[in-house]
Amino acid sequence: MDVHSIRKDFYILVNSDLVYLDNAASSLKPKPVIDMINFYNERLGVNVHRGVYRLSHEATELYEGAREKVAKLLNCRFEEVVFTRGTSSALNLVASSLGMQIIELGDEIITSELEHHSSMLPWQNVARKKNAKLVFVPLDEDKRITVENFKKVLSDKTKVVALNYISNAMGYITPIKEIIRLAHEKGAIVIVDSAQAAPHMPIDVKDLDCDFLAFSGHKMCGPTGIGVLYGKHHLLQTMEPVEFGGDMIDTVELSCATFKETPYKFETGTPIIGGAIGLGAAIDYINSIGYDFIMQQDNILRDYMLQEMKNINGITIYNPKTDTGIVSFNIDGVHPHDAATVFDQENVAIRAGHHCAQPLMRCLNQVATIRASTYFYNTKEDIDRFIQAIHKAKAFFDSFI
Amino acid sequence: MDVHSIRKDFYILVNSDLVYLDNAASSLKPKPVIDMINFYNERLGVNVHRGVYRLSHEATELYEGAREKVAKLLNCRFEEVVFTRGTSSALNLVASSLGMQIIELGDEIITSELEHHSSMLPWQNVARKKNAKLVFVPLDEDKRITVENFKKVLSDKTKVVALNYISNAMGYITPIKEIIRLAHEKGAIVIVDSAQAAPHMPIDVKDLDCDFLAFSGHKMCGPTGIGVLYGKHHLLQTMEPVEFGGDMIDTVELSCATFKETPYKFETGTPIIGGAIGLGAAIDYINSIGYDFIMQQDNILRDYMLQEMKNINGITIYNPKTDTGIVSFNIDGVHPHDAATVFDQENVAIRAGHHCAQPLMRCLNQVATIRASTYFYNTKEDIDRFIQAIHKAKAFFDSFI
Amino acid sequence: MAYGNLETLYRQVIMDHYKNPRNKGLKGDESFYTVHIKNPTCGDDLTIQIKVEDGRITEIYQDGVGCSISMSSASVMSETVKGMKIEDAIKVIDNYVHMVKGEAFDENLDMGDAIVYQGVSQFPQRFKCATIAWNALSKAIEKHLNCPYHKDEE
Amino acid sequence: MAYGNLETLYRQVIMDHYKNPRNKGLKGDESFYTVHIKNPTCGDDLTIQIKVEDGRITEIYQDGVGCSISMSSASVMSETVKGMKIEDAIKVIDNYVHMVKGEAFDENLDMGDAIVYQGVSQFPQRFKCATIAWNALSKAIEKHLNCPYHKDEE
Ligand SMILES: Cc1ncc(COP(=O)(O)O)c(C=O)c1O
Ligand SMILES: Cc1ncc(COP(=O)(O)O)c(C=O)c1O
Repeated sequence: MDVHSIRKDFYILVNSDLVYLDNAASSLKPKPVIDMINFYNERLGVNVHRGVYRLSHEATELYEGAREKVAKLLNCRFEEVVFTRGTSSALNLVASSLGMQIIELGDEIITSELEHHSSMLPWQNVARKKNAKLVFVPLDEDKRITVENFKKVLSDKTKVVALNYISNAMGYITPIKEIIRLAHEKGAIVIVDSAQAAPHMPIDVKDLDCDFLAFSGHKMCGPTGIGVLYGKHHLLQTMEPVEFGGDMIDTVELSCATFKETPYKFETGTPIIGGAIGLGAAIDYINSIGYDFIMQQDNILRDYMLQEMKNINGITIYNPKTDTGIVSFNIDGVHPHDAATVFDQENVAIRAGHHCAQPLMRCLNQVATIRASTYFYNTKEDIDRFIQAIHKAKAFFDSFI
Repeated sequence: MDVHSIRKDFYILVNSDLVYLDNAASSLKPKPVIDMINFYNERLGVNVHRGVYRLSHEATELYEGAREKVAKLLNCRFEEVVFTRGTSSALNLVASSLGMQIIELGDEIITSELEHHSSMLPWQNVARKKNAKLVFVPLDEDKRITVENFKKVLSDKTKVVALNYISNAMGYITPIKEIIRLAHEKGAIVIVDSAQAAPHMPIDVKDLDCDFLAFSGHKMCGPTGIGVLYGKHHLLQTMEPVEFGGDMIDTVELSCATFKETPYKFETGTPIIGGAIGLGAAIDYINSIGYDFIMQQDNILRDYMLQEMKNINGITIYNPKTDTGIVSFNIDGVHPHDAATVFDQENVAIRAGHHCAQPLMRCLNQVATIRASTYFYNTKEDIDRFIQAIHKAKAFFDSFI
Repeated sequence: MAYGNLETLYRQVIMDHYKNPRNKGLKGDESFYTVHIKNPTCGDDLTIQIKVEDGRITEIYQDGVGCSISMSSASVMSETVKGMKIEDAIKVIDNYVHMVKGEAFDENLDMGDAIVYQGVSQFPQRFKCATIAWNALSKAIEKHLNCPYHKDEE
Repeated sequence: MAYGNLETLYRQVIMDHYKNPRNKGLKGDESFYTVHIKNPTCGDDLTIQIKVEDGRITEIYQDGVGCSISMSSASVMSETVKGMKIEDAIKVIDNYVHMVKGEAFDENLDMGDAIVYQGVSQFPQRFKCATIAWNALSKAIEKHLNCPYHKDEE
């Protein structure tokens, strides 16, 4: 694999001077994925499942073929793949269906202050409605989730564990497999927010033995508006649908209705056809790159970035031990939004904000941080330009002192 | 406007022999819409709202610009437009948020047997959970919703009215404005399923005075996976979010959170960016065609189709008084799925099935019907081919007697 | 447009079975394994019942509503497997599914009239119609194998 | 990459106000109209208070956290409108918003130091930062107009 030939698949990387380091927010989309979305919109463009004509049949084959690709990617069954609007939607589905069914007064739900709001808030809502208790894994001094600390909060009351696989703000990999094993000893259900993991590392749900897992297309070379909820078949089977209507029913009487089997009972209305087909193409693309290469690139760029950043005085790195290409920092005395404008002037796209992780920001005593996040198409030259931009920002704001 | 030049915008209409008469399921997508989706995916491809860099700002402008276009289309305020996955999702949002908040034991919810499952089932669920009563407007002898029959079921107990604007199975236009006026006299909330109306006629929510209204992009030249919920501002303001997480919060504490203003509190997680931008382009496209032309085409084709069909013996038309280009029928003695295969052989795309309207099928004493539905790019030649296909199907199956 | 295709799908024998279904009507007898199966998308709805004695399907009944392909194939299926040993029926099901999918199949295996469904392979949209009865049979056999001495609860 | 742009955004006077904010700190006095405003996306959080006497803003205070553009503009805004008649303040708000949007505005209208925010028009991503304080002022004036004799409840 050669980064420079990979970069040719991305219009912006070829035709502009941009250094794109906001990959944890969304990745760029390569040509084969765009072409496939085009193919559906232009050559098919029709609805699925119910059409007897050929175009509809072809669209259905592509749509369900995308589900097959997801199943292969995760090592699960076809029927265990539910298409959703994205990670947030998938995580909410579990909370509002299973959560509202099983959580009772006094139960405990374990989550963490390292979570993305979309991993934690659906359960905060369930806890509030059911008078259950939201329990937070104490973070270690690096703000990391550890097995030891997880053990401190795990109890016989634990019904649900909702944690991230990779933190979008700190880039840590959660020791999720061991956590799942321990949680299962207590009979708890574990939901893994894999929005950041799916784009960056292989996931085997059978090996992890997680009960649910969610990710989004747009962070892994796919389109916006599509995501996946994986759920163990027997759990999905017991769950009530959360949306009712077309395409998910079996028989509709005036006063009651019966529903299709999973996954269809969770996919109400016309499916996200173009989105799912685009995600299928993204999975093919990522497989063609290979997770080995992706992880290797993340590591090389992370090491280089940290090494260069450590040579700069007057910046604070919040996660110097990051496991991935995600680095959070601030320039001392400069508000991250002011810094971000300098980065933009330098044509370096980073993110300044709370990264949908306000509780973590509070732990860090910051309103916001600057986050740079790499993907396989980034290069050391990108990091050089990023480092230069830090210097420029420092110099620029120092001039006002 | 000239149909033949319009048809050039649709790849399939130019490059194949297909007669596409399944428009009520999904419309085809024209080049300007495909180009715009491409533009976002290829030239921008990044996340919105939180990025300080230029690409993100541009994507945000396009995304919010699409909301502005919807607001203009419906004659409502910017903040009254919520983007959803589609009509089904939008209608479910109202039911599970507002419905679960306001419906109480003994309340009545009016709907009809003419509804698409997505209009009726969300309320069937609310009624079941809240021990409220689902009440059905009696259909007249044509299976139509009339103001007179609506009055028969409207009462002081009516809290919600959920009806379609145009029936997807029968093509009738509901006298919704008068129904809304009457419902409001009783203080009821009216939700209008406009999945079939938005593609075919201008909608003015101020003039209708409806409380909520929903439609999908994919039936009006836009992509799949995007739709709109319009809601009156003061109602949206009182509604609880149904999904919790990123992008919709104001402040997140460990035990509670506050949410953004509408519409953002209903758009959890990374938005459907490409979808909304595509819908924006679809609205521009439809405006360039003009609803006058669209309605004129629907009428011409409907009249021609019905006239030709009436000359065929041995078919039953279920909605000879259809108001739009939607015609439902069966060939006597031939199961609609068998007929559909002949249509497919003739390269005429129609739909055979229950059209997500099982209660209506029961009223018609049919398991399924064949539905042909036109859009502005269809021609009289399309209808001729369709009529030919009916003849072929009849002749083919007659040969077995 | 060539009609050859359509005629390979709708063979006379298929339409015969559609109009005059064999083994139609259900029994109240508890010694039958009963399977009810539906295709919610197209409305096909079929029930089949088998009686198994000494490892053979000695009786079989079917009833339902649906298109000519699904209803005729229920009739054809019932004739084909009636009297067959369970293991042979399993082989026929397997062979039939390969055939209608357009995959390689054993042309020498005797499937009776079921062979006329070969044309379905050119109509993938009708695959589900042609297999609903055979799926039901498969499930009924599964019921039998899981619980050879049961009295069916349905 | 030319730095001209950045320097039109971050003028010395802006950074001065950022480092030495004027009229900072809130009053417990009930005769003030108080407005608290936030930008949840970027975390800016600002409260302003005005006292209106005889149709004039006689006192104004502000406090909050945020970037240099939002915090400095709160300070500049407070200096600009202090002592102004309500109707003049409304004109300045309007003119200022046009200016930072890059639209036509009245260059002759006296806006004090607020004129230095003209550079924001080239940074649409920072538009919200530059207007948060002025929006808050606008809301405070609205409160006053809706209820000229009120004691603020906040
Ligand atoms: C009248 C009507 N309501 C609701 C829907 C559901 O729309 P969607 O499938 O896009 O959610 C449809 C179309 O399927 C429809 O025709
Ligand atoms: C860790 C994590 N969880 C959840 C999400 C939410 O994903 P989405 O915005 O695609 O719904 C994100 C990204 O925004 C994330 O990084």
